Amino acid sequence: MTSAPRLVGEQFDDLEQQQEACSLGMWVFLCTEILLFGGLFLSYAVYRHAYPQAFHDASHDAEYWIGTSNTAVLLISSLWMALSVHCARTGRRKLLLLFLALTLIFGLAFLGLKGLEYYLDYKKNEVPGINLPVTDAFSRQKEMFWTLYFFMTGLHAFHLTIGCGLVALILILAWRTGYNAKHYAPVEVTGLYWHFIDIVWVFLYPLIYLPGRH
Amino acid sequence: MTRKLKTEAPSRVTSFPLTRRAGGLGSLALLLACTKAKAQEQGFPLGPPQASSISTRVDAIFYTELTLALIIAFSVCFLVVFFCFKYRHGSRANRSNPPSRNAKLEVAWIGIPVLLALIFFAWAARTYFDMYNPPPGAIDIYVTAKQWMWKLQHPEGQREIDALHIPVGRPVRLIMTSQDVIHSFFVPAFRIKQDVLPGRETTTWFEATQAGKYHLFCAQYCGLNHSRMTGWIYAMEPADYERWLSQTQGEPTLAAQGERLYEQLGCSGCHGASNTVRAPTLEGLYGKPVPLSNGQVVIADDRYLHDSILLPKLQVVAGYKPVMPSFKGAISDDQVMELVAYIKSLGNNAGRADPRLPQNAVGAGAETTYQQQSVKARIK
Amino acid sequence: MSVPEEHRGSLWNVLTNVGVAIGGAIGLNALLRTLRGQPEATPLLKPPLAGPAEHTPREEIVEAVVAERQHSYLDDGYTVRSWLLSTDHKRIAILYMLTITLFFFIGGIAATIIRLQLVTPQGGLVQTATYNRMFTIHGIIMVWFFLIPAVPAVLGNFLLPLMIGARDLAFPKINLLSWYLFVFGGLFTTAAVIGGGVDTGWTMYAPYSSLYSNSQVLAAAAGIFITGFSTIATGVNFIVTTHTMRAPGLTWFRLPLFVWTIYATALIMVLATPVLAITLLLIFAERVLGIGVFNPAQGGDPLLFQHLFWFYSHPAVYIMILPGMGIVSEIIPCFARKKLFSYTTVAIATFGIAGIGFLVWGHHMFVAGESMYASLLFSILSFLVAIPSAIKVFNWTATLYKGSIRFQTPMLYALGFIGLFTVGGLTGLMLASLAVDVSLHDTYFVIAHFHFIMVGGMVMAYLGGIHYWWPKISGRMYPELWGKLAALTIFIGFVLTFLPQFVLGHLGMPRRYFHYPPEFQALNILSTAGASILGVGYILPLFYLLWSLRHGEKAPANPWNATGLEWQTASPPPKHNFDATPIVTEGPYNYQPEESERDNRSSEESERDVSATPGR
Amino acid sequence: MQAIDRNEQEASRPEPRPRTFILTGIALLLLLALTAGLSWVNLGLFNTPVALLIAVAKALLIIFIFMEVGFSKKLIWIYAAIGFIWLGILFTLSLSDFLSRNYLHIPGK
Ligand code: HEA
Ligand code: HEA
Ligand code: HEC
Ligand code: CUA
Ligand SMILES: [Cu+2]
Repeated sequence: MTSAPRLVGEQFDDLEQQQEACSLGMWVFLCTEILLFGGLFLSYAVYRHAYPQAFHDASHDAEYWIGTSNTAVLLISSLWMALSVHCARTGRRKLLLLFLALTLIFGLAFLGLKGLEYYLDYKKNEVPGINLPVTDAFSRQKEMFWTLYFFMTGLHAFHLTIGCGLVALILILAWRTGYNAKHYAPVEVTGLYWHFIDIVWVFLYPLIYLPGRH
Repeated sequence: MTRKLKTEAPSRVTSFPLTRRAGGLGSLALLLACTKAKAQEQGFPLGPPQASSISTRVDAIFYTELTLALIIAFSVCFLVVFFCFKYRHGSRANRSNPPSRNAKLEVAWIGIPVLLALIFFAWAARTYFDMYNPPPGAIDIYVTAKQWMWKLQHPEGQREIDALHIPVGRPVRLIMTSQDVIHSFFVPAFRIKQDVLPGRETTTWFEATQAGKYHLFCAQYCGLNHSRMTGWIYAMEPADYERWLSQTQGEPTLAAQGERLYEQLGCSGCHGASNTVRAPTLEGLYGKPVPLSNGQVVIADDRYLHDSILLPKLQVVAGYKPVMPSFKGAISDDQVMELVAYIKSLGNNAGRADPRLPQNAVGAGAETTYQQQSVKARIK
Repeated sequence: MSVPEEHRGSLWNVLTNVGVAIGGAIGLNALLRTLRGQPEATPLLKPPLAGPAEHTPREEIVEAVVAERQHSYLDDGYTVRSWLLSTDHKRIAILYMLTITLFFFIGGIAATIIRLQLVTPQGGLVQTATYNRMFTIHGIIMVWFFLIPAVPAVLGNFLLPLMIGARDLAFPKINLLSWYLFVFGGLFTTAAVIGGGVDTGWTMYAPYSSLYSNSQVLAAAAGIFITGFSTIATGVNFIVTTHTMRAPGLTWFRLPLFVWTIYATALIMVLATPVLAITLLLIFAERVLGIGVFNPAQGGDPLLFQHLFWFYSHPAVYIMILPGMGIVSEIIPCFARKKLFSYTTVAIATFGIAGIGFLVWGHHMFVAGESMYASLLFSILSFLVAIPSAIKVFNWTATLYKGSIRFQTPMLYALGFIGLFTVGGLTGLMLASLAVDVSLHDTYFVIAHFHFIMVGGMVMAYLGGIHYWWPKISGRMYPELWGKLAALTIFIGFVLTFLPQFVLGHLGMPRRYFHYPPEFQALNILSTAGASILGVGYILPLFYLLWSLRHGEKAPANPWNATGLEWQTASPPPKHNFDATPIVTEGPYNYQPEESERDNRSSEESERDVSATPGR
Repeated sequence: MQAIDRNEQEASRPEPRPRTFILTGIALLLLLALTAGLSWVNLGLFNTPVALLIAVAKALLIIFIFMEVGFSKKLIWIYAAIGFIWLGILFTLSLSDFLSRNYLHIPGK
């Protein structure tokens, strides 16, 4: 308690209690996030069940290679994030900065690739409401795939953007003050959020890019 | 924690009145019915008329539940008031060993409601099934809902708007769809209600038992004039109904109109006997199982026909190419219904289903249940 | 204008201050600030107790070490700023109270217009379009801007830290943020009303809301969306606080039931609200971008919207009742001076309701085109959700047995709650019965069902709770006679308003109907007559509670002689609630009816000269 | 204000080592390669179930090791699970409708 009294909120007794509250708080918030995405996953399931062939065909046109590399990028960024938390906890400031920077770079790389992918989708006339041709019922069903694709990946990218912002913030704070075994809640909480975004992608990947491969 | 939360020595609490009064249930229900009848006489009805075969069955559940609910509510209120009086502060009632648990009592007041709940669930569920499962031989009325009117058409071709004439004593099936938002077909006197959905067919049925004029309401909020989307159901004695039918200018029947469309739209070009495109014949299709290219087997019901015309790619018949164009947007919902009526009129002629079914999936044909067939089809 | 010394530490300040701010009289504000002297001392609590070994049963709940002089939370700054930027959970609770009261009356005005319109079958008071906007905004405001935040965000916010012996919630800033989100969402909704209104019904069914409605659906949906995040923030805060900040010795099964219900409510908030958020987002996208997830013309299924909506909204109705049950579980033992009957079962039943409550949403879709199997499943689950509610009703009733019951205002509301909730719940079961629901769905029977629970149940519980904790919140007693009068008026008005609607529904009058067949008029007039009584009933507390801020008797720390940590600190509590961390050694509701009688008797004995044998 | 459920486990909570993280990262990439590769093979009905199974495995690795749930106390386990359980409720009961729409030959039921 004496180590860094300034960091403890008035409502808490000590850093430990604060740390615990923060990490529990993030977990509870992640429950919320799961169900936020859940509504979209349910929509996907309903329409995939209704229009199996259309989803298969549309998925065939999705950018498989970008999707796969992006999955790798995000998984690796998660590794950097996990290591960041570890370094924060063990008070290794330099390494912490390094790993946070790597996390950020990989996150941004993901967003860059995602942008490229959107661009390609646009080029290939796959954006519903803008240039996706809808002529008959079957193309309507394919449109549903693309609608859900943009909605789900868009929401995911939005989350990742926030995640990148948080990591940048933590990076600055780590630069200024550093973290230690007693006080590393911000890094941990950001980490949890980051990993969650990763998990969402882990499920998006097989649903969007894989059905149309074979 | 220095003391136990529990107070021992459970004392006897007044026994739960429900069990004791079960016998009173009947008499109360009777009382209720009498009050209702009396009120009706005075022009102040407490319940809607019972004018369909199902309405008495629904009311039986309703009034039994109501009676039970009244008993429970009164017992709870009675106990609350009684305790409040007896144990009001300053009264001389015995307060020794106040109980804070009583296992037996709790089991009772959990167990009995569970039991009651299950009974009413089963009873209501059974009736619900019958409310939607039409008996064979029903008159098929096609209903199209749009903001804010009901369009109804008889199999003989008569069209009505916001009114429906039907005979007493014959089941009537409503096949409904909407052209815009969700509506709901509600006839209180028949106790039937079913939402009418755009892009999908829903059905319900009834059999009127009493001649008369009954309210038709739209029960699902559908915009500005939702409350004006009402009409009347005229239940008529069969003879009157026949007279009405013959007097009313019968447009060509649905099926006849459908036949015309069938030619006009070029359906016969593909589905006709001598054609270049290989398309399944539609004779006797209605009601038969159809194996699909994705391995499922579905029954060719109204909904299937409807979807096959509007969304042919959705369910492609096994062994055929998905070349049939979608007619979505090209034809109105009314026209779809006419086409469906025509295809249905092509009869359940024999000799149709079997040749088309993949050999190993055919098995017992129409006799096999849906599940068995789809399993078989998948094994292939 | 100045604040007299004696009113300094009172809610009166809030109101005068807001008034002052609106007038833009910054100078007066400065004056107020200069007037801030040493606040008066609040009476001392019980002196610190010596040691655990010597506890006597009644006093051992808490060891509270109380400082000589206390600053009440109301004395912690008098400026508008000190309120609007406060992170004190108690002040935020007051902010919530003011805003939801405002919204309640806006919703009430809409209800007034609805009821007046329905006096005649063909209407004439307003246009059809206006009527549709009225019931929509009535539903939206009453649900999202009044009832959902009512108990959790006002009483829960105020009491949760007090009840568990904490200095504040775990995340005070997020707590303040959630109020701002709430107000922000409220502004959007208000903007929707001013900008022409919304006419979709509170359920906003697609494709009407997404394609056909020409009203301010976007603004209203945005308002609800934002408020949803306020709800989520509150929920996260409550959950974390309950887990991490309980006072030493306060184990789960020593928690007051109000805390249990608030915790369960918070869980529902966190798990259900996001689904509403994503659904609204989709509706948004359908209107703005023309995507068609719910639009049949584009291959969508409108029933998907209904599933997503009710996945949120059915659990949400338990957000709107569980905290009320918590309040009743506090009030009844206190005024019956008896331990709550079977505390553990009630606590578990709370979670039973919250959990099973997530499994029944399809009962709103029995005639919507849901499959037969799904209907069967949802129906039986709906029957089962009644069981934990039944447990609670019976346990409250049994708590009265052998109690020593007094009938102050909070108790009247609690008793009213039991009766009206039971009726509302039992009619809910009738709606859960498949065949019966086919005829009753979307009729006034449903309207009556949920008003019995939400107005007869939850609003009663909220008012009961406000009266019960008013001394703690404001430091003043409310006038008892007026309190009782208002409770009675509300009860009578309520029953008169909504009982006829059951009959109307059974007769077949559909809801959301501007016109109706003339044979329904008599019952509608009855209902409107009731509503006017009800309206008067709701205005009464507004006046006498405000009055009491200035003229009410000073409240002692524990006016009801109740158990629970919140009563162990001053009224109103100091900024950080407790001057020393309380230590809990006992379960809740340790009331002794006989003792209560003895206290009473010993004072009467001398006059009455009756033998001291406890009665028969 | 010592919270109660905090004290029980404090004493000897194991902490993951960097090596564990790196191995997990490698495992994740291997799983990715597996699922990406399998998608080119036609497994009939099983392509998606297998892909989802692999996704679940990946998610579990991330949750238990990266997010350190495996090294946390029970409360965190509960909250890590609860979101997914509720997602399961949403799916099961909604799909109970969508998947059984045509079981009876009553259009609309
Ligand atoms: C706080 C709000 C609240 C609460 C708590 C409830 C509680 C319940 N509700 Fe209600 N309901 C609403 C608010 C609420 N409801 C709203 C707003 C709507 C309409 C939405 C709209 O369309 O706009 C609605 C609509 C609604 C419907 C759909 C009607 C329709 O549109 O067709 C159904 C159907 O099953 C239903 C059922 C139930 C049940 C079974 C309970 C149960 O939880 C009740 C349990 C309680 C008891 C049963 C009483 C106590 C028990 C006893 C005294 C013991 C005796 C018990 C037995 C014998 C079993 N409700
Ligand atoms: C928490 C919820 C809540 C509360 C508290 C209420 C309170 C009331 N409700 Fe509401 N109601 C709903 C939730 C609620 N309602 C919902 C969700 C719907 C469904 C909406 C939909 O279909 O989409 C609904 C629908 C609804 C209808 C059906 C409309 C229709 O379907 O056409 C009716 C009709 O009587 C009604 C009446 C009332 C009345 C009389 C009150 C009374 O209790 C209100 C009493 C309060 C007052 C009367 C205010 C007091 C103040 C004054 C009197 C001051 C007036 C001042 C001036 C006029 C200057 N409500
Ligand atoms: C270009 C040729 C073509 C035209 C024109 C056409 N169809 Fe088809 N139809 C097909 C083919 C091929 C199939 C089988 C593949 C399938 O199910 O999509 C089929 C299938 C069907 C089925 C399902 C048959 C079964 O056995 O299950 C129905 C019903 C049907 N068509 C009705 C119509 C109607 C009504 C029209 C006119 C409005 C029409 N078709 C016009 C080619 C056509
Ligand atoms: Cu059509 Cu309401
Ligand atoms: Cu419900």
